[in-house]
Amino acid sequence: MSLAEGTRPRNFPDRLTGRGQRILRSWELLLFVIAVLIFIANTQASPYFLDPWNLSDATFNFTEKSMIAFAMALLIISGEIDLSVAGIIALASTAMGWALQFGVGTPGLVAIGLAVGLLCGAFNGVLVTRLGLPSIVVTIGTMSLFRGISYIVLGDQAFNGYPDSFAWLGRGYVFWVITFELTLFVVFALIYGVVLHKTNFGRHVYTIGNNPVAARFSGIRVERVKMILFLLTGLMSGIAAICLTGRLGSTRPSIAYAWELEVVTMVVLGGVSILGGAGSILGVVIAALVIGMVTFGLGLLNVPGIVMSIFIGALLIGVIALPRLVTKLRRR
Amino acid sequence: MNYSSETGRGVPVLADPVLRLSGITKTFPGVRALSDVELALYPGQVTALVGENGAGKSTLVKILTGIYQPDGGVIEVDGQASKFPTATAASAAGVTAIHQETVLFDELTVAENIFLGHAPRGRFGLIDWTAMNARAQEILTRIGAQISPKTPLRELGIASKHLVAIARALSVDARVVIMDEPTAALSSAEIEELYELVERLKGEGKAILFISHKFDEIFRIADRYTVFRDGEMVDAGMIADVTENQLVEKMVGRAVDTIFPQRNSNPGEDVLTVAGYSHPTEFADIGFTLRRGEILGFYGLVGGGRSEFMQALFGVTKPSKGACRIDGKIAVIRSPAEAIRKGIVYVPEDRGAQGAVTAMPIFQNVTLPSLKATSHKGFVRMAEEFALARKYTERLDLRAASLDQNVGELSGGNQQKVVIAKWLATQPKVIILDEPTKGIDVGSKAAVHDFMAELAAEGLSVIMVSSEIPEILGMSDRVIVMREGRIAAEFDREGLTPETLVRAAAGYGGEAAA
Amino acid sequence: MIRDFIKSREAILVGALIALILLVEIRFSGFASPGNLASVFNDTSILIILALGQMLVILTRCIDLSLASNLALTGMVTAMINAAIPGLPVIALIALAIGLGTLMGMFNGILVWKLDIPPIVVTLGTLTIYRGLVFLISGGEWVNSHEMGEAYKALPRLDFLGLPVLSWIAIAVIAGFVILVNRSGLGRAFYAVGGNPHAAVYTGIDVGRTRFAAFTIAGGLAGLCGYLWVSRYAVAYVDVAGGFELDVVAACVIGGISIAGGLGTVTGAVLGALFLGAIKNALPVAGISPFWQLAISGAAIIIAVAFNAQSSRKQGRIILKSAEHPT
Amino acid sequence: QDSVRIALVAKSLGNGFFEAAARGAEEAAEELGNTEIIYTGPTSTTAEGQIEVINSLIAQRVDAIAISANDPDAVVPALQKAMQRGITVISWDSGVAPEGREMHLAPSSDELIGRTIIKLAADHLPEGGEVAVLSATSTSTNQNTWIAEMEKVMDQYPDIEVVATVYGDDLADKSYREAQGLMQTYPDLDAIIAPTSVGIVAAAQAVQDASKVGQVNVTGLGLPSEMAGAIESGASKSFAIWNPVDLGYTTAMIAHALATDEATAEPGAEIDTGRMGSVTLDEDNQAAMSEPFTYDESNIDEFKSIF
Ligand SMILES: Nc1ncnc2c1ncn2[C@@H]1O[C@H](COP(=O)(O)OP(=O)(O)OP(=O)(O)O)[C@@H](O)[C@H]1O
Ligand SMILES: Nc1ncnc2c1ncn2[C@@H]1O[C@H](COP(=O)(O)OP(=O)(O)OP(=O)(O)O)[C@@H](O)[C@H]1O
Ligand SMILES: [Mg+2]
Ligand SMILES: [Mg+2]
Repeated sequence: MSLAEGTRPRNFPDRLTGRGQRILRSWELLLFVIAVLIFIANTQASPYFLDPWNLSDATFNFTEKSMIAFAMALLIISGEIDLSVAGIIALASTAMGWALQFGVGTPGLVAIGLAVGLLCGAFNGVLVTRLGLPSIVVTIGTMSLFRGISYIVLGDQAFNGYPDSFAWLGRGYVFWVITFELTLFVVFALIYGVVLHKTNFGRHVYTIGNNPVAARFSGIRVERVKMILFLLTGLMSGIAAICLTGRLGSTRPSIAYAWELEVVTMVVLGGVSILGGAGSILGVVIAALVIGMVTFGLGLLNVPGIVMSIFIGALLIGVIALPRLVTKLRRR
Repeated sequence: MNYSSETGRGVPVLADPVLRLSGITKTFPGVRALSDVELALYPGQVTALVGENGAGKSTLVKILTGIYQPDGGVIEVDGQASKFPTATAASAAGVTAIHQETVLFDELTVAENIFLGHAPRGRFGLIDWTAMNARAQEILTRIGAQISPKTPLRELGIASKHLVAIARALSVDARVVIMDEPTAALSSAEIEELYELVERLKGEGKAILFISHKFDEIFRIADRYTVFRDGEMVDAGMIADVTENQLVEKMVGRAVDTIFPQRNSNPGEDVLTVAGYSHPTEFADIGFTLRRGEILGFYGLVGGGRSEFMQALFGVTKPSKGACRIDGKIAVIRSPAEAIRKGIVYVPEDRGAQGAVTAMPIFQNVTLPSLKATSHKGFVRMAEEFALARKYTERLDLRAASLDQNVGELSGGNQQKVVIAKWLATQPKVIILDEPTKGIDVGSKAAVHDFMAELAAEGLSVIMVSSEIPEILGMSDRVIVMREGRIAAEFDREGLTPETLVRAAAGYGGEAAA
Repeated sequence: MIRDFIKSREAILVGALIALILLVEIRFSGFASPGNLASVFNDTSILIILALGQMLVILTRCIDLSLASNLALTGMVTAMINAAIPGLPVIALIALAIGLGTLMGMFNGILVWKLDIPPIVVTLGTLTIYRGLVFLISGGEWVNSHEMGEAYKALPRLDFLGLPVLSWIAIAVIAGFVILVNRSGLGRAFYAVGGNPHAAVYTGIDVGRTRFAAFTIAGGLAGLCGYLWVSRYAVAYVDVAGGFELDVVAACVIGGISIAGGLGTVTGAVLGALFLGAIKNALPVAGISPFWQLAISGAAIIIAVAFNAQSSRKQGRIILKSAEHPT
Repeated sequence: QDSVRIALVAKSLGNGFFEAAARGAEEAAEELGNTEIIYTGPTSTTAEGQIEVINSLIAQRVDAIAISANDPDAVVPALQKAMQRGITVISWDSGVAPEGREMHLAPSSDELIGRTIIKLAADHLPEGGEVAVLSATSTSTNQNTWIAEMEKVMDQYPDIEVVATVYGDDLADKSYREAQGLMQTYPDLDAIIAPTSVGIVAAAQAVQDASKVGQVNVTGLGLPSEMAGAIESGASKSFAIWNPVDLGYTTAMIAHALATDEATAEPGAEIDTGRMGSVTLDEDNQAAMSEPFTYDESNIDEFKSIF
């Protein structure tokens, strides 16, 4: 290194900031503080809030949506989006209900739910990765298409009469007040957290979200990773369809109506950048809890759902606007 | 502080400066890009602005054109303090620029690209398309560009796009014309046209600020110079009073060996053999062999298809025909991942888009293609990543605040080092460097050259794509010249002259050498 | 010129539209009659106006999901004011609707501009907020036909030269857009900002301000549509135009407005809206089960986007000179 | 003693019909004294939304839940949980499967409604003619039952032909378009029967806009406040509805009686319903209120400001 001799190589550390400082500046902390504040406000506002059974019931407000949100978080971090998740639920549920007519049992129904989820995910994935179409538009289309097929099959009818063992998947308790769905929520939170933050695959997801071209030039199979993410999102929608169908005990084409926007809201509130490249599963978990607590807490006060949604809309904008506003004002 | 009296040294001061800057300061979060900078531009004179990468040259251009606002300092136009809150304000004050990045719109026509923001207006203040096309044609003819104003920009090649950018700069009636590395994307013939244009503008009494890393052109067209180092103005004067070496020394703050590293090349066995590589539209019938420890130069005019071929070799695009052998074994490369596995890596030309992931930290950029090595059963191991990143960035003498700093916060030269470190960490057999020193200052450039020599000495085979003749001549063991997607000639280094190269690149009997 | 047009995606859309109309005509004669086509146009007017607003927003690489909620809120406000103060002239109510819609658009725009929040996040938030406000101000109550003034309800239906005023408003908006988009500095700025936001700054275009303008115009148009919708259907309630935001985006996509920004035409947006409108009107007429409608429009979107992507796919640069130019 | 809290759960908030029912329930609460009505419901007509609402009502330990269900089966588990925790659960308007409630109060019997809607159309078509049905959402149970009941009595009207059944999804614009489509497809159409309060208003508007007042008579089930305009213009000659105020009133009365154990829900039981008299449960624990009431020019002004 003959030329570098003139100047001394500068020494620099691995990291400038310690772990403590990184946590202090994190989005997750802000969100966590909000969650705690909402928790306290809820306990003050209603005497019924701090009851294990009530809290357990309240988890249904977010468990199914958040399972999809985990996969959606990865998808959004990679720079894509899937607005068809609620459509997939409708189609998967319809397929299960249809199979039920032929006496298929619980394991078969579950397999069908998962398979339809995967197939729908694959359909989106192929359109996006093979044909290179923008995912937001493709999935606006498949959102109508998937639910539309449900309508064609079901029309004004409903499928019901699911066996108890199947219903348990949506209503059952594993231990005390801990529902099966809540258990799934925790398990998936851990799995997705590890996958995103601790594996090479997760690193690839971040890289693709930040710069897909450089990712490709670095030997990452961008299309394959995105395909996997669409498949995962489809699969999670299938799982959500199984839980929701089990919980409702019936299938109608309008099932899970408008959930796609709620799932995206949850992901974005969790600090995942809608532009891709940034976000964490912890954030999504806290966001799920925040949304669950807000809806349940306001529900206890009999606030109409549409007013709750104002609250959540304002929370979404507020939580994202606040840090930016502060930096802006501080810079003045 | 009076600029002209300080640096006058017997130079006749012709007229008052059109534009004078004093005390200009600009900081970005964590970076002081400019501090207390002085500059004066005189009518009918070309002032060259030189400095290493990240010295703050482009930042100054952006301040002069209203894109950035300075934190402090005064801009005087004709002795009047002025402010440029927007690009429109700057052009209204008669300051126009050809920016370093091409800042054009693919979906709009050439004419509109030239006139966007100041289109001719007709009745009711509505845009007059007829007048716009006519005036665009006029300007294009004036700069000798054979482009129809109605063509959508996306249909043009990179050099023509650059001509459109130049036409745009000339479409406002300016008194100050700034050119930030205007020749970087042009072929030699077009560069000649540009020089003529500069002469004409001088004759019209315009003040010109010319930024370049190429000293031959600075000494050819500039009247004055100003040197920036680390955001400060360190010197200014008349070109006639300095030598190239003096200028370089002022820039870097030390003497720099601009001679290429001395190498004893004794290439070993064949590492890579390419035969009959073809593509439907980009290149045809490319074949050569690369030996161990060899540096193979690829020369050609910009747009000659070298990058396209290299990317096909690296698996980014698919060739329609052709085969390659690595270490004698047939190798099928369908994706970059496969290429990396087989020991071929590619340092792309477009650092920002293809090389670095600017929003991610240095260490993660470096380990990106080597994750298999630093991880355990698919799970990342941060400590090993830091160790690997440290090893290779230290070797390249990277300058950064920390290893978890985002790559986007680094200067161009240091970003290039991160990209090279990333590829070296995979311990490749063949490294393809596509314009490795494009837009890099002399200091970093020499470091990259030394490093290349070192790698070759260690037994790595290097393919170097470059459009700079000195670099090609100084570094290569052998040179392949590509033209219009085909191999036009192959030369040994011995006795190779610039003339031969240029002739081969332009086609025998074609335009004369620059 | 003519040859260019034949190859353009607008021509293909026109072809698809004509094919659709003829197809329905075969099953049900009368669908293609001028009178009926005029009524399809009239029916689609609101979608056209909204799609044009959305087009501007999408051109600047943004998206506005709150248009339908904006429409519902302005519609409800004008209906409630009309019911409360019957004497207020309709023109004042229209001005109010446009003003209110503009304000809501400005709110979206200011968040995008000044705080740099991604537009999809902003409008996902305001989508629920604006809709929630409709509930809050109305308390969930409807405003019914008989509570509205005659003049209020009559305007969009008034016949003028054989077409209802509603259609004429749509035509006026289309004409205005042709001029705005092709002949004004602001109009070209929308393309510049979406085509290359980075370069737009160098051209003296303020990216944030241009986006703000797009949101503002779209909001104003949504406000206008709020009045038109409520007076046309003579009823105002919370769920007015629920889910319509996605129809509007779909119309733009079918019309070839690139979601990546900077690419699209007024003709495209209008044709996209007409195509969706024609499908919606044709299905009940052609006797196709209403349960098929959702799937058909979904499939139409996918086909349209696949098609647009195909036709706008970058032709590779051609470096190789073919055999006729040997060296 | 704590007040009796009765939750009145609507299919969705923001629907005039349910608002009117809530007023009736409030009236009952006032009469009963020491009773609180919680009027609530989801934002859109989905089962998931109603389950969330039911869960929060269970958590508040209300005394009774009276629900008009979006899905007769899906809400059953949640309602069963409510019953397990000692909450009285009844359904009204749109029913819940028997295992999910103690009793159901139908606004009128399905049979009566089915007969009424065709009779409304037939009364103005002495010569016979073509009629079409504009239904609400394709998934709402009661609509389909009524249409089925109507078809059962069609043989009494040999000259009348039902040419089509279309769905307006309870959206004003879609219903409007469907009505338009009907008039185009069947130029000789004489009447549109819309057994939904949203559809009937939209259909009347469509008829008016198509200048077919007098040719096409819009009838079905609607609210006087919403239909006053259509009666005035002549687009609708008459329509029917049970009185939602009375329905809400009766629901609250029954819920109160069951919650305070003044009555039990079992087949044959007779439950006192204040000013409405009493209802008797059939073998499915169902009770029906009266025949729908018909509104026309003669009485619309009297009712349009009430509900
Ligand atoms: N937008 C920005 N944000 C943060 N830092 C910036 C920004 N733009 C430039 N810088 C920093 O300011 C310094 C000066 O950059 P500038 O682009 O002016 O250099 P330059 O002299 O033009 O270099 P080159 O020769 O590579 O073009 C560099 O350290 C660069 O990293
Ligand atoms: N019309 C164009 N539009 C956009 N980019 C272009 C265009 N023409 C060339 N480029 C880009 O310019 C670069 C050079 O093109 P190419 O690879 O064909 O030639 P080359 O011989 O490698 O030239 P270079 O000296 O730039 O490496 C490539 O990265 C290519 O993508
Ligand atoms: Mg620069
Ligand atoms: Mg190249």
